[in-house]
Amino acid sequence: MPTQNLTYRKAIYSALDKVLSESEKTVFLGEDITEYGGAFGVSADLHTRHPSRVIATPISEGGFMGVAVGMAMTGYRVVVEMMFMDFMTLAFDQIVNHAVNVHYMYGGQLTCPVVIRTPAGGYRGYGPSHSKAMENMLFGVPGLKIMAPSTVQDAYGCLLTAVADNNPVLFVEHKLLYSLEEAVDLAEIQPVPFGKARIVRQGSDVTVVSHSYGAHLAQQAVMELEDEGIDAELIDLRSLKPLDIETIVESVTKTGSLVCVEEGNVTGGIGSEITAIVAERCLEYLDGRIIRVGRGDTPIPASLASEGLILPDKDTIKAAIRKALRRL
Amino acid sequence: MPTQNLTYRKAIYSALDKVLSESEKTVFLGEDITEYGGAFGVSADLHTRHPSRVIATPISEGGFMGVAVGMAMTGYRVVVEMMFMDFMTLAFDQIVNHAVNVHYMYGGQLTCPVVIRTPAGGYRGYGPSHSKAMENMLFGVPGLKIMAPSTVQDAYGCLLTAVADNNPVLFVEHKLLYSLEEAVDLAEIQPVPFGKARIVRQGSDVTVVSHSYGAHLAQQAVMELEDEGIDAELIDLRSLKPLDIETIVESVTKTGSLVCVEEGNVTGGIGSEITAIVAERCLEYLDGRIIRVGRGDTPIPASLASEGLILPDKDTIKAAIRKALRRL
Amino acid sequence: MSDILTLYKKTLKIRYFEEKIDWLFSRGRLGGTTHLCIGQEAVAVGVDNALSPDDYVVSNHRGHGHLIARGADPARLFAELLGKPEGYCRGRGGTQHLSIAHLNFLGTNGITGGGIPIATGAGLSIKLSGEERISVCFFGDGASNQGTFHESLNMASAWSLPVLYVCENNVYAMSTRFSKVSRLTDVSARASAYGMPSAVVDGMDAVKVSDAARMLAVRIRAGHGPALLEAKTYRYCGHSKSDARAYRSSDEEALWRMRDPVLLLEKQLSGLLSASEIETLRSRAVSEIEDAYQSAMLMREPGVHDAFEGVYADTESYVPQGNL
Amino acid sequence: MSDILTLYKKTLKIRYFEEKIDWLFSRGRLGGTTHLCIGQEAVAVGVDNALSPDDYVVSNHRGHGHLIARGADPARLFAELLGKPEGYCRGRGGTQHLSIAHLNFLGTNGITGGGIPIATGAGLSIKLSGEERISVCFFGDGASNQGTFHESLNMASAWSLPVLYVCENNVYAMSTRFSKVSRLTDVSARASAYGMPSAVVDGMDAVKVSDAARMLAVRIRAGHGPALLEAKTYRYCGHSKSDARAYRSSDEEALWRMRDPVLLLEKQLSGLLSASEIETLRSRAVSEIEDAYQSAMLMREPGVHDAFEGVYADTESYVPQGNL
Ligand SMILES: Cc1ncc(C[n+]2csc(CCOP(=O)(O)OP(=O)(O)O)c2C)c(N)n1
Ligand SMILES: Cc1ncc(C[n+]2csc(CCOP(=O)(O)OP(=O)(O)O)c2C)c(N)n1
Ligand SMILES: [Mg+2]
Ligand SMILES: [Mg+2]
Repeated sequence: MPTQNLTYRKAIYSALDKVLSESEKTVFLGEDITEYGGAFGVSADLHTRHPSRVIATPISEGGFMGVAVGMAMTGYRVVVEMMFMDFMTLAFDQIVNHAVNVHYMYGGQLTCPVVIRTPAGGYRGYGPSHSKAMENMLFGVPGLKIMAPSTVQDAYGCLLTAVADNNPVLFVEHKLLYSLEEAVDLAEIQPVPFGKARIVRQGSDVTVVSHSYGAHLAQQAVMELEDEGIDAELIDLRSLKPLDIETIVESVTKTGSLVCVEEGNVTGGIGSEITAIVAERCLEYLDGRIIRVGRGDTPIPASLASEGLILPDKDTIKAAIRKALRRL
Repeated sequence: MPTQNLTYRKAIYSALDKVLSESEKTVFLGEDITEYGGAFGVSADLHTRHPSRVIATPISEGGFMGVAVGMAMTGYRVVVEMMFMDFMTLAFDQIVNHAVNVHYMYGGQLTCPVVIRTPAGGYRGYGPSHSKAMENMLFGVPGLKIMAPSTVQDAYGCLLTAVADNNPVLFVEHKLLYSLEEAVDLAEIQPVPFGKARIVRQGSDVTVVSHSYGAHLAQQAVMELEDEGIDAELIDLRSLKPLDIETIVESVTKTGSLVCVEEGNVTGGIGSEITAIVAERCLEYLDGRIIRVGRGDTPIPASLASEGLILPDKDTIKAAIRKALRRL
Repeated sequence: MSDILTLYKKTLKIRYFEEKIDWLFSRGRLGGTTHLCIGQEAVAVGVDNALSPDDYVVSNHRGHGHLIARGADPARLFAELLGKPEGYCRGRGGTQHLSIAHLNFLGTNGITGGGIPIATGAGLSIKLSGEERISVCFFGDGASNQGTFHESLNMASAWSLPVLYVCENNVYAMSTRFSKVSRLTDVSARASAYGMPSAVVDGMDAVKVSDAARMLAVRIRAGHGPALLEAKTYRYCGHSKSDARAYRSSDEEALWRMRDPVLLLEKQLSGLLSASEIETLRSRAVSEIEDAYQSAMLMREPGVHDAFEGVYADTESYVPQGNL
Repeated sequence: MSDILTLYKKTLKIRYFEEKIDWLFSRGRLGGTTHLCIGQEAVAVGVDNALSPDDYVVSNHRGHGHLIARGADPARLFAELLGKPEGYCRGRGGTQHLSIAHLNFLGTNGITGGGIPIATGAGLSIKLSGEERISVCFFGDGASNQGTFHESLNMASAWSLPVLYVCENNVYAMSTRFSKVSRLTDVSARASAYGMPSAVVDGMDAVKVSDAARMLAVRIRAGHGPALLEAKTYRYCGHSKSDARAYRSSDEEALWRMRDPVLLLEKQLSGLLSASEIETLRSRAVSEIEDAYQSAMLMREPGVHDAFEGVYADTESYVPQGNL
């Protein structure tokens, strides 16, 4: 395959097509993923290409998550699509009390290779039950891995890794990323290992850490701050769990200040964990400040105008970076 | 009522009895809370004292949480007992997408006064689905309040506050606290306000922050460290959300180091948030270190011996305090 | 007969409201998404006709019809959908999270099946308070596959709660034909698992829906416990704003459109109203909706306060953390 | 007849295993909790008798009988319950999270209703692979009120999966009489909501259970989709280690004990075995269990590795964070 312009949506489709083609023991479950092609158009014609293994479920998130766990315990590799991340709450028992425990609690006898793909995030006026970035809620759960790629290339490379893994993986997509386009050569893309962040921009003044759509906002902010003479290092985590602690610590050791950017809410966020790790490990190198940026601690309103005030944007990130550098 | 020896269990019972007696518009729902008296004996004879308003539900956590939301939206104040905190995952949709949003998303037209009481925690050999302290999973959720009292007095005072509040409140009890006894005079106990921590011990060397059963472990550790000449300040949060940031920040500003103790797992824990806040607000006062203590990042094994290794204890806390003070 | 006229007027109001929404979306003038109930109006107005103002109503994502039948002001609905502070929920709820407290309307609901236990809880409130009213719950065929459906109907029947469950079986949940995800084709068959009475009604015929709902509501009000009404109906448009309807045929669509609820009511009114009277009613409804929209457009846009205020009820001291 | 003898031997093994566990708990020698199946052994052994070794079994919190019927080694069960590394799950799962991969036993389950979708998933695996086996799911009357029951049985019937759902209706869920939380008294009545065949069987009679399970299993193996078997049974002991059984009468208990599964099997064997042969079998079973316990006691206690290792499968590089 030569280099082609590909969307994030199509990259995920392509990775799914590849893993479904490579093994008869891989299945894909979710609501409206056959004729409809998936709520965000990701699955497209996969069901005609892999007829018996692309299975449209009833609206029973808790139930089909459990079905996925049962299949994974009996030899299948399962990809589940949760139509909106918010709906995952209906499946939290099967995730938190079952899937993530399988390998450990059964003493290594069984594994649970399930990938939960789900579109997260807002900026679209969908309101409180359809807009949350909730990876923070599952961030602490032992036994789970989490990926949240921000580029087309990483979407493909991360999904290959996630499906190949023998553990439950939460795979966070973002509604606004689906139409993102990049020129890529799929044949050349390597699986992205867990726990390896990507340094988007090297810099020496301040470390900015983000993931998913937030990485794009952060990138805009960082680019614009070049004009103010701020030389930021931008890290796109890609893999949230395991977290690439080394890369973060190394960067903060160099820059002396940290801005964490995420779309989920600030309190109890991924940024809290990163801040805590940095505070524990490189307190002595901090000459600037640590600032977390994220959603204001409110539900997400349907009103696009109000939502825009509550979710982070380029400008809030820029302000946070200046604050971290005490340039206010 | 004079001073009497009362257990934590009985304090909660007494608070429930009081609120049920005070208003016909207060109800109590949960599994096996009538004849059985509740899995941990909290409800005892409440159902004979308030026959129609103490209601035993089928095993339908998601459903009866939704019933509670519906009752709360139609004029009742509802206390729900989730038999083990782990089972709350079955009700996460109703909590995260419904209960906590009611007031805000309906523009203030409706309120959702539901208290979710639940026994958390391990040290009992119950295994992975019956032992978790999971308050960290809901800690970031806007619209929710959280209390986790550690004393008999606070159990009573906090529950009165929780039930009086017009918002959903997660009320975390701990299995090991139920039999804790204190001499109290119920008539004298004031409601404990949200967002007000209790300073258990004043000290100048290091700040130790904890809640629920963890506060007892921390207290033991702190007392024993007196002999080593360590003068620790111990803060028992009681209210996790809102968090008493002022008390914490003030203490760390004084002591210059921080140890966060919780039973939930370290990654993505309450301690991460506290650490982050401290790192953001009082970096310049930190001369010691910040250390988080909590559950190892594994599921909780049934084996009592293994569980003991994974959950924090007095000694891990002592070690953490020494480490925070660089006395290793 | 005046009853039929009322049904007809409400049906028109819903139809034109939805058509306006459709138009606004097609012009990119609305954010978020929307689920139109065109084709299903008879269920909303028919059930409402069996209710008293005191009754609670819980709805789902496809709730504009339920709201308007209940008496919602289209101007404030438009305001809500436009995200304006003068909307019923200050623009925060939008189409899928829209309650109107003074009409006892406990919300549309963005979570499929999410409203079913809530309506059940309202039923328990009524029962404990010894009130006369009932609680009504609208949901779709797809929602009947959620665990909440089972848990709720079981509790309601075990506790004999005054709840009328109304399933609008419009054949599909998004693209999923009910018969593909259920062995039986009638949702009402599920009621028997709870020893609950049920009825199936032609959901295109407002009068029949009204009669069936009233029959069950009377039973419920008399203290005989919950009931399930299944209305066989059809949504004309796609599931939400983006749906090519590849999963169904235009023949099927045409067949249902022949039994259009508006046309059916007009037929039922034909002896009573002349064609020109009908025409007047129609154009009056159109302009009522248009006026409502125009007045909503004039309402103010949200400010910072509208976004951040009131996460918690009655708790002055709370200051939201975050960006601000 | 040899069949009955097998049933009998297994029943004894379960009975004495459970009695030993009861004794250990009463002496404070076991941590955690336990849910004894004394009184319900006939369901475990009867269903097992209809299965082939390839079939998958998913169980619930009251699973010792299911495990032993399936062929679990009592020594390794004791080890597991004692939290020892040589237990089936390294002592990590304990009584409520106990799987035995080589017996296709996919776990007891601490979450009421948690195993039902898992068994359904195993059924989907079988169907996709075109295998001959079936998936069997044990759960209680209480679990049938969980949403997972509804969602799972619906999927299984819509997809025609090879799953045998076995409800052990022992009248109570903890203290809650089924009739208090359900309008109908038979769980099997719920199968009709999914167009699923069902049967009710005397759950105290292992032979009858075996026959009923076999009948349904044959149907399932022939590709006719899932079925529900409801076994009416009774647990003699309290729900778990601490239960005063205030919610039921000793008369009721006595009535059920008169139909004890062990006694019933002995009656059925009376033409074949003498009283002393029965006695020998009994004492042999007792000592087998006692030996198993003693050998489990000799096994080593867990070390740090047993606690921390293997949170993730096949991921050498992972180091758990936390206390260590
Ligand atoms: C828990 C949950 N799962 C999935 C969705 C996405 N979704 C919204 S409406 C819908 C179909 C609902 O079908 P039905 O209940 O029949 O109502 P209809 O749309 O046909 O009126 C789906 C799948 C959702 N909103 N919530
Ligand atoms: C989700 C969940 N809710 C509640 C419990 C507590 N609990 C354990 S067993 C049980 C009763 C189960 O009843 P049933 O399914 O009839 O099985 P039985 O105990 O009668 O065998 C309850 C309530 C649990 N383990 N999981
Ligand atoms: Mg539908
Ligand atoms: Mg039972």
